[in-house]
Amino acid sequence: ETPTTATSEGPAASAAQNQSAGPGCARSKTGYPQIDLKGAVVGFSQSEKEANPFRTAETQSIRDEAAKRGAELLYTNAQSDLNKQISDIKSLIDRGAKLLIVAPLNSDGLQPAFDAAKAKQVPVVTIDRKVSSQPCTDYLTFIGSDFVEQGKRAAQQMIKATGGTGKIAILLGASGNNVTVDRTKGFKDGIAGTPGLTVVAEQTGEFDRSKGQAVMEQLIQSNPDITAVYAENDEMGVGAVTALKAAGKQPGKDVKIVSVDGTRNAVQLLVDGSYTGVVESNPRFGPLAFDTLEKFGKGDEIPNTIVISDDEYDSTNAAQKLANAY
Amino acid sequence: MTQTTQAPTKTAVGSAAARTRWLQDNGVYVAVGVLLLFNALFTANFLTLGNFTTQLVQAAPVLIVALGMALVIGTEGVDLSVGAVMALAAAIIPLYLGAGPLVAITMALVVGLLAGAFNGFLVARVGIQPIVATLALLVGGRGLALVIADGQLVQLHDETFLALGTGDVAGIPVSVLIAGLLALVIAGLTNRTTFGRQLVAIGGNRKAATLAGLPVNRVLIGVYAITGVLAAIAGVLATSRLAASDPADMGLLMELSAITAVVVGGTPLTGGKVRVLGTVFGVILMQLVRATLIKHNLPDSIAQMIQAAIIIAAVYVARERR
Amino acid sequence: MTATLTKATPTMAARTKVLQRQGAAVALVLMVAVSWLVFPRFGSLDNLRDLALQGSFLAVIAIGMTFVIITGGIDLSVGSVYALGGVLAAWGSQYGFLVALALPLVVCGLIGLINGLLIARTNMAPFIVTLASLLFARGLLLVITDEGANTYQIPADSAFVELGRGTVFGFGYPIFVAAVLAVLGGMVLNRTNFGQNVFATGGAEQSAVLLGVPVAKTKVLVYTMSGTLAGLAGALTAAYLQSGVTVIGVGLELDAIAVVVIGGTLLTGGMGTVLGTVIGVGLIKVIQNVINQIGTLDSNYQSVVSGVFLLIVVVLQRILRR
Amino acid sequence: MPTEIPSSPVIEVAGVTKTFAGVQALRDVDFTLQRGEIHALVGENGAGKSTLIKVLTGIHTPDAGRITRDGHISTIYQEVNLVPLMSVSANLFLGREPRNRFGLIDRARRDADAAELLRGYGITADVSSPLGTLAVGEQQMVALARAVAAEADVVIMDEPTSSLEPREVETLLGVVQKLHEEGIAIIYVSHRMDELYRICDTVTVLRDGVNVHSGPLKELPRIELVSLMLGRSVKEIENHGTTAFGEDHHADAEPVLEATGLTSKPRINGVSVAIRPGEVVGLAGLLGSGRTETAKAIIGALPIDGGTVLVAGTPVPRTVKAATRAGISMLAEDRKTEGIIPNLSVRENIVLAALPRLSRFGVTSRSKQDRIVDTFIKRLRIKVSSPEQKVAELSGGNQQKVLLARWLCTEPRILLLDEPTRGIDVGAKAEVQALIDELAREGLAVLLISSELDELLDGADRLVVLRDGSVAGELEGDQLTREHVLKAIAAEVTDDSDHASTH
Ligand SMILES: Nc1ncnc2c1ncn2[C@@H]1O[C@H](COP(=O)(O)OP(=O)(O)OP(=O)(O)O)[C@@H](O)[C@H]1O
Ligand SMILES: Nc1ncnc2c1ncn2[C@@H]1O[C@H](COP(=O)(O)OP(=O)(O)OP(=O)(O)O)[C@@H](O)[C@H]1O
Ligand SMILES: [Mg+2]
Ligand SMILES: [Mg+2]
Repeated sequence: ETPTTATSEGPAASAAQNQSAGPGCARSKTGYPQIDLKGAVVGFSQSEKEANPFRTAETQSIRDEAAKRGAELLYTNAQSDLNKQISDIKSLIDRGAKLLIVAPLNSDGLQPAFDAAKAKQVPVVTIDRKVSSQPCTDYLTFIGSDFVEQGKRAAQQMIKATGGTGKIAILLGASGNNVTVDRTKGFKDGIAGTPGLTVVAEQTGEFDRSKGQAVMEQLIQSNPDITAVYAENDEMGVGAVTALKAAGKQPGKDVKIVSVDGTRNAVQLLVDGSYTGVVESNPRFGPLAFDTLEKFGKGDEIPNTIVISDDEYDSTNAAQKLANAY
Repeated sequence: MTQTTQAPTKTAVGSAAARTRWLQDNGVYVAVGVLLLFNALFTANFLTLGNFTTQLVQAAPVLIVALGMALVIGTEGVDLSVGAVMALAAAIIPLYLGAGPLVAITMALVVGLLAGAFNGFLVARVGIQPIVATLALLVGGRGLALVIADGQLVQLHDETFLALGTGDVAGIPVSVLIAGLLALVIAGLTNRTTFGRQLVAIGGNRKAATLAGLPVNRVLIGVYAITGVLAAIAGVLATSRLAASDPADMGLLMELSAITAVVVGGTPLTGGKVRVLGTVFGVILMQLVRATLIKHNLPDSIAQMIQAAIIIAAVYVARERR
Repeated sequence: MTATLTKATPTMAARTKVLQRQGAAVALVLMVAVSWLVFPRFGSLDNLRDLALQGSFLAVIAIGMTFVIITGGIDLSVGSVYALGGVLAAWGSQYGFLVALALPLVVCGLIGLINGLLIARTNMAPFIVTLASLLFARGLLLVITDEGANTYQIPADSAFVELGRGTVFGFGYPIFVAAVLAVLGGMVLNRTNFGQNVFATGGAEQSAVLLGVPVAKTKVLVYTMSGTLAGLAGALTAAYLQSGVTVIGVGLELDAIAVVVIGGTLLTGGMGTVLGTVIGVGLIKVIQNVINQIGTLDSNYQSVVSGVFLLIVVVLQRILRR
Repeated sequence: MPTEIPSSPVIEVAGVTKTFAGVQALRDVDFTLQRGEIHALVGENGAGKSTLIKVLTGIHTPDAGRITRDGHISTIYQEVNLVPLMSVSANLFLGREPRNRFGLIDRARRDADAAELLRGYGITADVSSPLGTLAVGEQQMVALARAVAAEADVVIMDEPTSSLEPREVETLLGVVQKLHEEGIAIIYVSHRMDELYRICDTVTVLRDGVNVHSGPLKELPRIELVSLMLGRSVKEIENHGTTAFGEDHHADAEPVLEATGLTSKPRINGVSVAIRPGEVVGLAGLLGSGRTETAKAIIGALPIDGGTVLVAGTPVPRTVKAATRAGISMLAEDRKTEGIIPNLSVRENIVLAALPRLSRFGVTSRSKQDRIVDTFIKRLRIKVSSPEQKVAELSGGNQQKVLLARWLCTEPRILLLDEPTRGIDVGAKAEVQALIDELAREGLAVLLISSELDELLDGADRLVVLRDGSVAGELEGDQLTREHVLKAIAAEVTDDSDHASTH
């Protein structure tokens, strides 16, 4: 509801909207103590290494916001190990964190950590990935993108760019990952009403640029008639561009490429004309997360789900929005 | 408690033995042949020059790493750190690319050499078992690469450097050419030089090799150093092909791909034997398997299970009989 | 004079031997003591409980791995099998406690059995066989979960959850399961004929055959055991997490191997202890915990620190052993 | 149980044939072992003795033929086949450990039983320490104790004495006698004629995988037995003595090797040996007296606490590589773990140490290798199907010859031979001995370690006797007699008696 202005990263697109229809979560309902953000110890549990732009921007946003609001930030990184994330969260509580922000490694499996937080009356805001536990009881709320929606928006871009006909190759994310599942579902639902678009291949590129490139190289050989690529993250999309160029195709023209994330590399390609569209997955959770914790502290009702607004880049706006990309 | 053993008839045993022996030595070539035939028949657009080039280009970095791995395995060792060394090489490139591609590549190779020599030192001089010695670098090496690169993927724009990944000489991609040359060099090294023969002797019986006055430590350190350099070369080539330095993902799980290719190619993990041509075909076989699975658009689950089955089948045929 | 001398020597030798064997234990005690002093929160009961719980899952797997490694083998499949076990348990929990527990044990045991049969009966290298089953188990897991799209939840009120979440004095049940298995494992290894066969198989396989040791049977058994224990660890984890998470266990095999080796078990086989493995688990978990206690460490440095630490431990151990 | 000879066979073999990759190891062999007899199995290296035994025990499946076994067989294989990393007692009782009432292994009792059992074989080592810390000979005794304790109906011994000292040989022969009295049948493989004639009733001679003779042993003159084994006429053989060594050598005045005060606690303590060119110095001593360690210390394979090694007056750095370069070569005692590279071919095993010399700029020359290898295969009469055959496929004796060839082609100045004729057949042994002789005459300095006293007495110009890791005496000229040596070796035992000590 409250559009936040300017994060350290420049003009932010992080407007939030309340999506949950049901009753929200107020402090009175949980009986948690009131905590003043200024000087409070806030724990942040990051799920994986900051080795990709999304994670880097996410962590930076949280750090910046904590500094801005005078909170003391404790930070852990689970290094992609679910069990480690659980002990990370427990140790954050143990080290005196009174408020928690968690970027879950996975939608499932964090229950023991939430239980520990509950026992110590520590509110938990989860960001970027929705968990399967109960909001308000197990955790306070979820702030993040709607991955299915991202897939749908990618589909719309695709329909627009191809004019509704074409053969699509999907570069899937890592197997077993909810993000992969949702972005695939959204995209397929999105193109369902467009009979001219058919998916001729879907293969995993594991969210990795070089794997995306390798898979694309194979697919373009066996299906030279591919006219569109949907990559479930920018890295694979960028890999696909390299592969297509090597195969003598003109990405962005002969073969339309749409992906999700909004990294600088992908948007730059869009500016250069070798890309078709990028649906943003906004990593700048800091302001929203701290706002939410502050409101909760004040006793306001917090919605169960807060959807961060994702921007969209296409050939018309890429150049002017390039600075927004991360 | 009287037992009587009656032997089987002899003639059947003899010819069957000869057949399995032949298969054991040539299984990997047969498998590559079979897979090529399958694809020629059932895969669309398989028999094109472009497709074969793609397969070779993709296989080149794996082959380069596998060549080193074959040497290490020949000494009864193993090098789990090759993927991390590739990542280190990738992280080094952008740091020095400003000074020209040659400097950057040299620095990457030097880092590979140092990493390899360090592994060799741990194995030869300190006496730590290869798996553990190189595991330390597997764990720490990629972290170090990320520290060097500040965790960032860096887009590369140096045309000369990128030509390594995209250029060709007389129609043959540069990386394939380099991989081919290195295969020849390693084959010569193992079969024709003192170093190569000493290497397999050490793998066959280290104690005896020591007592025979062989320079065991020198050879071991040399082998790991060569492997480090080869991994760095692979890292450089893969980086230039990707047009980006990506230490987070560069060479991830490369150690397992390389070991699989080497073993599928008929080099036993027990050491004392190195098959270079077999390794080349082992790499090609695994590449073709991957390509086939992707081209037929099989889901990841089935693809993984089929890969498992093919690895088992190939190694089963090539296994040493007791 | 001579008598006293000959008497004195063995006890002194015995004393140094104890120190050598317990190198990892000494390191653990030192590590714990220092952490306690430097990080006041390290010693908190909550932290210790969590440490033990986190260690217990790894310990269950590592106990099986200890047996495998003592026979001179290796089991790379445990990470995938562990994940598969968790998914099977979660799926099975809808049919009650017994199914939830038995299903992963049986299926994962079967995968171990197949590993064992392939290794024992066909003379294929354990490394490659279990590498294939690493792929296979992951593939199977993806099939069951519809390419990972389905995560099976365990109802919070099911008895099975209690297995993972229940506590005695705040210490989770899995800790007791691991402890019992460790004691049993130690007993089996040292005090049963099977245990002796495990040592003999790894110590000198050819000789073991000539000594009448059922080498093949022993191998089949240890891999079956390893698979079953990995499945059990997966089931415990699922009970603890209340769901069959698909993304766990990647690279866990390397952790398991590392702790076994840190615990003093020879990778070449023939020597090792379950106690050592448990101590190895303790060391790894304490290191992880300490890295967390430091708190400000950049995530990339964390792997560097882990790698360096692993190195220090194995080098120290090696030096002590001399 | 008194010895009566019932005539029912315990083992009967008919028409057994066994072929390994091109080598026919056994050809249509018939063999019968009667209850209670001691049956000698003899033949040249590679004649098929070990193969026949492995066929009997079921390790190898024959290609053709029928085997009938009646009763439990217990075997001591040619190479020590125990588990070095396991404790002595665990090795002894592997598979039949004493249990406590919970069915768990009773370790205390196992150790006690083991110590008790081994005392009977003259071994007092700590039974809870790893077997690998024992000397080869002691390990052989453990293997013997294990085999005997297994309560078998048949005990097979494949060259059990090849690494034993006279004193242990006596112990072993005593054990054999005891088993015989208990009515247990024994197959006894050995290249040592004395032992065979002392204990065996019957003999089977294998030559090139064929049974060329089976019958009572006592009636068969020694020379005829040898002629059967070698397939040469009696006359040809009569020209040889017990050993093939010639007369004394003419050694130069200045020693080429001077090892002084070699100390490596606790195995050897201040051992000094000097050898002149053209001289053969023997190293005598009991099992575990430190002879192997002395040789290893000289070549730099054993870390030492003190002492120096000079070659022609120049100190040699303490690595095997440096020693090899200085002209020292050592034929290791344990050919299986310290000698052969099993995966490599005969050719590669032979040229291994000389590779740098046979290469240019690190690139090997195949033709040079082939020439050398051919020479040595002929000169040492190594029985191979081709130089490219895997060395692991050779018989024990032939492997030994391959190793000798490896050292000879490095053209050493000093040759350390640790049990060079161990496990070598009569024919080959004579050849090796003649070879040592010839090498010495060519000016080589040889250090000869042997557990066969005759070999030492005949072959060496001078004997250094070790006891408990120290030099107990040196014998030369007239003193080179059996009595003198035994006295020097066994001084410990005879000190209390009224025998005079050697010097
Ligand atoms: N596993 C094997 N593979 C190939 N050839 C073998 C194998 N084992 C034995 N041989 C061959 O069979 C023949 C008989 O060998 P065997 O070991 O039985 O000889 P032996 O009579 O015991 O000799 P020695 O007195 O030297 O021990 C030899 O030519 C040997 O090379
Ligand atoms: N690896 C080892 N560890 C501990 N003790 C050993 C080891 N090897 C040998 N010994 C001991 O050292 C002593 C000397 O052994 P060594 O092998 O030198 O005897 P030797 O005179 O060469 O006898 P032989 O060669 O006839 O067996 C023995 O008491 C033996 O038990
Ligand atoms: Mg033999
Ligand atoms: Mg000796």
